[in-house]
Amino acid sequence: MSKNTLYGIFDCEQVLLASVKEIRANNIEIKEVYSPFPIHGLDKVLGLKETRMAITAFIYGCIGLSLGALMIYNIMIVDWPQNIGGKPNWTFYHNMPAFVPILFECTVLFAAHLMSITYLIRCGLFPGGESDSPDPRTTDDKFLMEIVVEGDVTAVKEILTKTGATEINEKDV
Amino acid sequence: MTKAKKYWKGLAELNDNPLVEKLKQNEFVEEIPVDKFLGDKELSSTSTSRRDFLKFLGFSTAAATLAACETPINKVIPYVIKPEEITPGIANYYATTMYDGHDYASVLVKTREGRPIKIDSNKSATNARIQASVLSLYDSGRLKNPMKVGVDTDWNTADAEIITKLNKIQNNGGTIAILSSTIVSPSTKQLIADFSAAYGNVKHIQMDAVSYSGILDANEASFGVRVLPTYNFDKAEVIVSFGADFLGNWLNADYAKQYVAARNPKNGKMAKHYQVESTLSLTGSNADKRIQMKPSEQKGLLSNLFSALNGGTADSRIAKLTNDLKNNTGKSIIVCNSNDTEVQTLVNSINNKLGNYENTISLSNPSYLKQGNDVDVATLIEEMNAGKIDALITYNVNPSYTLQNAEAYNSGLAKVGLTIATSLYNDESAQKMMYACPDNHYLESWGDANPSNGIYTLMQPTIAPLFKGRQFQESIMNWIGKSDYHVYLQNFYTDIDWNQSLHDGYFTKNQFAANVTLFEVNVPSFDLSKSEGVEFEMYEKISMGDGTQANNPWLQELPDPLSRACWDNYLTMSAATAADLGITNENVSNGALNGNMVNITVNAKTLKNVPVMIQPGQANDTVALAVGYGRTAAGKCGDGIGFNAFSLGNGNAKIEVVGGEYEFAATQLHHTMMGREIVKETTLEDFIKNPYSGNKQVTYATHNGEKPADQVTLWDEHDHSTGHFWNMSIDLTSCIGCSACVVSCHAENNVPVVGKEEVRKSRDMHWLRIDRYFSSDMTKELSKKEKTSAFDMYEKMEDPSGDPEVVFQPVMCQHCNHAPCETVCPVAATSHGSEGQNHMAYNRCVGTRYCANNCPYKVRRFNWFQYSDNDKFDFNMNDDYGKMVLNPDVVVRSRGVIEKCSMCIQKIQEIKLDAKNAGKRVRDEDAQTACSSACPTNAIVFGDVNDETHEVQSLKKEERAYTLLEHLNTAPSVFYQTKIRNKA
Amino acid sequence: MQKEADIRDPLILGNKTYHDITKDISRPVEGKANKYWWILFSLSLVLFIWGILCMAYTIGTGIGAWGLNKTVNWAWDITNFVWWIGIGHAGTLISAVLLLFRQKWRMSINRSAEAMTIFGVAQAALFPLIHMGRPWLAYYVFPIPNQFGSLWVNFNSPLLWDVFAISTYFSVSVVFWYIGLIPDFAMIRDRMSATISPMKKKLYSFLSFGWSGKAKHWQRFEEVSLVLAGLATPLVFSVHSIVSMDFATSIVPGWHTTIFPPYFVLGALFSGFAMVETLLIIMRKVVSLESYITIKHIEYMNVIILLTGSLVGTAYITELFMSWYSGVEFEQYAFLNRATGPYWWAYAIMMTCNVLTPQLYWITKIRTSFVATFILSIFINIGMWFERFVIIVTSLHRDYLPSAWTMFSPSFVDIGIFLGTIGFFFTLFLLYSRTFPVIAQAELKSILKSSGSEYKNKK
Amino acid sequence: MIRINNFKSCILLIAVLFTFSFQVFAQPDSAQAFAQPDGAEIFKANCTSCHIIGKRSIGPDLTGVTKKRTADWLKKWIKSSSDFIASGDADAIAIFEEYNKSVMNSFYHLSDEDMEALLVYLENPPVEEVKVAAVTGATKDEGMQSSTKMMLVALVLLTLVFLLTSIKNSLKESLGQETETVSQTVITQTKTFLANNINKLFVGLFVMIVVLKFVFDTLMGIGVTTSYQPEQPIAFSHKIHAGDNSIDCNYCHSSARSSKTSGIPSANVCMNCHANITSGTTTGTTEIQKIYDAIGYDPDTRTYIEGYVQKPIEWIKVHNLPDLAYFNHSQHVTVGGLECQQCHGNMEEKTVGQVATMQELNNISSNKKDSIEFDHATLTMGFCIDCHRQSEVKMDENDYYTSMHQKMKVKYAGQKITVEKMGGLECGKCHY
Repeated sequence: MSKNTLYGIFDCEQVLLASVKEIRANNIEIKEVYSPFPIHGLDKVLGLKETRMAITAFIYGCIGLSLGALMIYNIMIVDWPQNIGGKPNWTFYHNMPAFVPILFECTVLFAAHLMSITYLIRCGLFPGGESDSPDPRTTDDKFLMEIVVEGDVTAVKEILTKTGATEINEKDV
Repeated sequence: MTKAKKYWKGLAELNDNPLVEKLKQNEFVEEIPVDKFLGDKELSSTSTSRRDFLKFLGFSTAAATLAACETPINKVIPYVIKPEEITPGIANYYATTMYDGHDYASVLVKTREGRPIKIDSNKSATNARIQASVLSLYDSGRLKNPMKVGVDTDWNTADAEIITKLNKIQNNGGTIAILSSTIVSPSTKQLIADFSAAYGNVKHIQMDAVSYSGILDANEASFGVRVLPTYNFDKAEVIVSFGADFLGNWLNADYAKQYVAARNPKNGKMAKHYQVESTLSLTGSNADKRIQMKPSEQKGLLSNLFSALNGGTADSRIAKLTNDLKNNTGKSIIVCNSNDTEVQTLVNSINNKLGNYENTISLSNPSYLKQGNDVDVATLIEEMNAGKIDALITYNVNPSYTLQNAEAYNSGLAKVGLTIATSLYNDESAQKMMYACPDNHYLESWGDANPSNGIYTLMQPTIAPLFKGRQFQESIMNWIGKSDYHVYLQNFYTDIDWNQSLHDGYFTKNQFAANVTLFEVNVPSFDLSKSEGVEFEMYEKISMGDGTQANNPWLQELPDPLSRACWDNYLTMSAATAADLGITNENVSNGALNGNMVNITVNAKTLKNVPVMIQPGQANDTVALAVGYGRTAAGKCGDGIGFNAFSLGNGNAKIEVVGGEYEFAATQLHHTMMGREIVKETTLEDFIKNPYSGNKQVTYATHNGEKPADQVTLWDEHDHSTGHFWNMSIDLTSCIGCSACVVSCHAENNVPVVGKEEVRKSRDMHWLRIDRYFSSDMTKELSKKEKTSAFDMYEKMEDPSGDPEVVFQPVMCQHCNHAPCETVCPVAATSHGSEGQNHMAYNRCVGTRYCANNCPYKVRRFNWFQYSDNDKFDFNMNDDYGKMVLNPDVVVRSRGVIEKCSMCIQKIQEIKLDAKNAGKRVRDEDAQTACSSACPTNAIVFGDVNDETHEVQSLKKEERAYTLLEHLNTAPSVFYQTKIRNKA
Repeated sequence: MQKEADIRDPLILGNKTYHDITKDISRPVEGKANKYWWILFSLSLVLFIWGILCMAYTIGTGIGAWGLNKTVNWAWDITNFVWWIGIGHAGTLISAVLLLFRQKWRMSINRSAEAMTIFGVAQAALFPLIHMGRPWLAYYVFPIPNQFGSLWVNFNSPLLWDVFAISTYFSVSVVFWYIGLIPDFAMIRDRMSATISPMKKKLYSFLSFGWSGKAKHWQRFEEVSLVLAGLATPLVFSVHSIVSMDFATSIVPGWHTTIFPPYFVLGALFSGFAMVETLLIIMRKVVSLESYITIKHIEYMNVIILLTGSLVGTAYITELFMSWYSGVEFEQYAFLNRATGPYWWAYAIMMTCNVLTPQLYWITKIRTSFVATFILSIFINIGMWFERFVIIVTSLHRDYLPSAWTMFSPSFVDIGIFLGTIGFFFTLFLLYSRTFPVIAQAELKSILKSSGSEYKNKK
Repeated sequence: MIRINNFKSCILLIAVLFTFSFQVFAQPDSAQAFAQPDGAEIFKANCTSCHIIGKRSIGPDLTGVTKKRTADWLKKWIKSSSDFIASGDADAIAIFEEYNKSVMNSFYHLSDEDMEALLVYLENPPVEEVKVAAVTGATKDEGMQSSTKMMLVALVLLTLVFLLTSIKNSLKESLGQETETVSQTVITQTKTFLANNINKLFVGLFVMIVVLKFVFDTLMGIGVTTSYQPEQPIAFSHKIHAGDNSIDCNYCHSSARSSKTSGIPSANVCMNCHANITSGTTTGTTEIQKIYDAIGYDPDTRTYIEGYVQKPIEWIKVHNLPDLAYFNHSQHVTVGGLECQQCHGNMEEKTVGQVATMQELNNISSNKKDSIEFDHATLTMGFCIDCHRQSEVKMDENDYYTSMHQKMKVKYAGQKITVEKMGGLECGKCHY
């Protein structure tokens, strides 16, 4: 039984949103939506899960903080304590105030970089990667909805046209 | 000193060939190919790696960073036959005598691998010039070869010719004259006698560049003996000096120790010191009361003083002075710098009137340091011009430069058949003579000296002659067919334990002393009058003296203690006079000092374009110019610096302003304390009333009451109670600003010389500087009283007073226990030692200079350029001879790193090691830094405060003790003792 | 869809559609450079090369080539450093803080502002390096294990804090910038035809990391931008605070001041915005973006400048007051000397440029004029440079012991290096303006319908 | 192989963040009681180079010498034979003549106690000369270099690849498919491998790590000169001198006890023995001749050549201490009481002078005894630091410490007082 992929192309994000609602109301599964810019509320209507980027950032931050603290503790207190300007070098606690700036920087450093790397990996973005957008105009001014239909496509096409797709392409797999 | 110290007698190791050979072959490489940088060109083994001046930090580091992989080839060349007494890496000490015709001292010479590297005092104090004389030994500008009319020759030819000529003269019954500096060596006098015996008609004339003929003649007139008395300033309670700079250069004898002994506030009394002078001298700057006058007034005032003492009325200026003298008969000293016999006779009479003779001044045991005779010199010059002299031999003198009437001398020289100069340098005089015979430096020579009655000191070589030199004594012995002065000398003193005396460097021996009484002399009297217009007088700088060592970069860069300028001499002039003449001094955009120029005419001689330095304390309508400059044949770094004041001579001056800007190189550009408590000061009375006077502690209000700064801190202290804790006390009352410590530090720590241009940019490298502050007419109290605004107050405070009080303050790294510099170094290149020093690891330093910014004392020095082996800095570190003076135990710093006073950590480490090796505790007297050991007045005391027995420990508890900028609570290991003046 | 109060003026003029935006943004990348560009470029290139020669000379002979001395050990080097760092602040501030505050007008300027940040910080980072006596040992400032036992760095030193702060700030800014660039690179990639310009196509597809604009990606994209903004904001403040601690933690009178961190941060924003204006006013002409960088944007920035400028002025006054109030004679003299000492002229310039000129922005006419803004922004840049000069040099040249007092005057090398960095900065910026999407077009499109003039007029 | 290769680097990299310096806190071993002068020791240190008990060598056989001469006579002679001869003692002169005027060198440094001890030792000498047991372990080559190992592994893998592909081909042939050459296979395989992004990522990471490790190692390698042994102008063998003839190190490197440098012996020290020993065991006369060339000595007539222009022997320095560091032998040898081997390894077992490897030093028994373990390459700063951190200061034997540092005992009660605790890790102690 043949599988077809429908590409509904829209000119306006509002129309797209409405259409998405409509289609999902008809329990037609939308495979993907391509847009030139983030559309607010789209993830809701598409029923995408909340992303957990922020949480990872937090974790990375904690790692950065503790590694930083560990490094400084080891260097200044354990490995080679020195009398520097009469400042205390007996315990980490005594000398802590001087370390705050670097601890903070370590936190940010780790959080920011590791999170960005996670983001790239999760989105499968890497230098020289190939775009799998079915239509290059989606980075310009077109909004594209990708629907995989098993069997008869006409019904779906209808809905698409009804909800204001300016253009509908079809491709069998 | 240390256990390693052995006083060696004799030249054994030096005479026996290999060392000398190798000295010649190995040490003086012409140029330094890079691959040889790490090549140890030393004669002796690995020990010399550090001392090796062919290497320096920079390269090692570079090599480490770049080359990484393969090890550079590095030769070790042991002796073929190692001299018994030399252990590579261990210093030997020899006692000897320093005398160059101007300065005299009994010294201890530190040598490493047979190379003198440092002069320390032995029984007598050393001044800056004596400290620096070790570098003059390695002066590549010295006369290296016998010369005949400017052409190199060798000794045999020269001797042969000279002897034949001398014989011819003798046969024709001609006259031979020997013109020498004061001869303090009895054996040399004997030799000269032998010489005249051999050649018959020989006359020996002694001259001093800076003449003391006047006082000698006066003493002859008054006492029948032509000698200098010895002064005992320590016995005096009133000291009056009419222009005599006895703490600086006067008589070149060290009176500083006595002076300070007489002025120790702890005893509750200080000798009252009056200075009556026109040019601000080192002595004047230490005086309790300084009275300004014109040179021409001097004799008038003296005469007035004499009459006042005999019941006359004293001039208002010296009224108080006269009183004090009357009340202290037998306990006072009057000295005078005048070279006029009559004036000195007058001084004698005053001293006699006050009954000072044999109390504070002793003629029964006279000093022989100065014996020059102006009359003789004058007659000699006449005779020379009259063609009556057939041969002239000079020794240790440079008449063509130092004589006021040098022209006459030179013209006379042309009429003398045979002229021989025995001299260290091919100097102004030697160049004009037929034969120039290289003399030996005192560190290469045998000799003896009889500085004062009954005291004898010996001179022994500490290194084989570097050049084809031959000491004067050898030469004249040679010319009368004898030889080996060494033996001659030993035979000269048959009645002493030669080895012991040589080891000690001195011995005493009874000597006939005239038991003198004042003859009846008619006391000359002068009336109080001063000449109109500007008067000129010449003076000696403590750095340059009479200019003998003009080619010594250390001395050239040693700032004058009063003007703080170096590499120059200049007309000093009071602000008022300058204003009258429309002369200004101003700071250019980078702070450097510029001054206008004038033409000055004295005694019909003119110097053109002489710069004027406005000098507070200079009497109005007087100008002064230092001697020892304006050399034309001193060597590469002495030539063409400054102007020759000898050629002018004292007298009335005609000054014509030519304008134009002259660029000075001054190390201190701001002269007042701006009302800050930097040098704490009080008067004797107050001090006796309250020992803490003038030393009020800074306190901070804390939640539990007022607390002294050093107790208000965020953290617990680091524990310095175990082991050593090195501290240093500097007594500002006994520091006279003589700068011996500065040069000593230079020598000990391989401090680079940077030259005039860099000093001008405020980039001098001295680890130890002596700050000098003048008092200002504006004070905080005054401004409060007069309700002047802060703006005006500070503006006025910037100008020093016309008649200032002067303070000196040696400042080196304070070795703070809460060091601001340490905290800020990103790479921890400077951190604190458990023994209290602030360590500086040059090889870790990346040169951010943050520490230098954050140092409140500004004692950190940055290597702006590569100062060694750099033709742009063509001083001793760029000279294969000059490098031999470097201290092997101290790294030569590369460019781009910070350096600073290390509290002579290399010395501390050494004495500790010696103590460990000996299994004994460190002895106080061993604990010395370069500066403390060089200090003639013992103002700098160094030691371990954890050692209950040590002096410094009690000094720290003194009421006078304070730390610099204590409100910062940097907790320095260096502390100062309040300055106290006797204002009574 | 987002709504916006109608009284707000449009941020995008000239009835643009999405496609117009695309065209406009990619025009500079596709088209040829006009002659203004070439003139400016060759000019800054010359400066850049001159600067490089001067640096080479310094490293060759030693820091002595500069005008420094035993008392004033920092002068132009650190002045320039702080100045550039300050300039480098507006970028992140605009993109981060304004993002957090949902300021839409940031969208058409943040890309360039961030570019400026990165290039500015690059200049700044040069100075700590070359001001070292032995730059070839610069790696000593990083805690790298070594054969020295191991020998470590000193975490008490503000300079080391700088090392960490600046490297973090620089790298994070780059990441932040790039994350935002990816979709725009993708846009350019998709416009490039593989036949006409295959190289460019390759390049941009490489740069765009294979972005395709999926819904999920956009979702993550927004979250990441938000979190990065959240991280960058405190970072911005921390960085300049730490820079200010180089001075504040020292004991030099005139440096040792607790007010420094906020004061420096404000100063940084102040100068940063001024520099942004200088650049954008040039750029909107050079690459004709008049309809995106409107007078409105300029005015908004002017308002911020007016605010920060006044705050900076307040800081100056506070400083003076505190020095008097402290009762410490050294402090008092330090500030008295600033205003009336040998460097009074520097202080005067600083005061006029930083305190007086911004006040002119109270006047609407000036606030809304490109020419006036351009001139004033230059003034402010000069003023801020002198602020740093005053703080560093006048404090150092007369500190505790009068015996060490002296003065500083720059050598030609000092000047050369400074000009060099300016050249370097503009070279980079001009190259950027020809090869990067100079406006965050994706974001811009998202507000077209709410703030585009056409749609505004519709209502 | 990748694992082996990365393991160390990972450790090192992680060390940056995680290191706690793993110090060995061994029990402080009891310090040896302060030794009475030991005759045997003195004899070994000073005499063995010329005297062998039981037979005549350079110097006479000393068995029963104490019977022949009075103690006093002997002392005089030992102190300075030359002076003694000069003093005109008949016997002395006789011996001098007998040993064709070769002077026995003087031993001023021997105290009277030492002499007594020495004579006591000579009274009843051991039956035959006991050789000092050479310290065992140390220098056994630890197998192949890791690089060679890796190369081997690589080789094996390559052959494997080759084999497998050929097998594959033969199979394909049998199946009648078209075959491909090895290279083709490899290329296609890699292509397919790299097609996968994840693989790309890992390859990238791997390359990165390798590069990092390389950089890291080079950095750590800076200034490391382990087992540097240049060729010397004279093929001098420490084994023969210090080992077989058990001459004390300090006999030639005499200033090690007193000075900052151990000192390279000057030619006249060599001549003390080689005036008589004119041919060596391995090299015959050739090498020894070089000494004579330097100092100007005629082995046949056994006389020094008059007016000979002496030229020094230019040795190649092996232990290069950078100019910026101060090291003092006497501090370590005399005060610290270290044995030469603890830093220089068992030179008496080696011929050419060389920098000992870290492993060797860690096996030196006395290092084990003092519980010193190095983990930085020999002669790097870390090497010094390792020792300063671990080695204990012998406080009680030296009045300097007892008087200056008694407070330390209280401060660090119960702990072992290491050099570090006395400030041995402070920059200024070695760098000035």
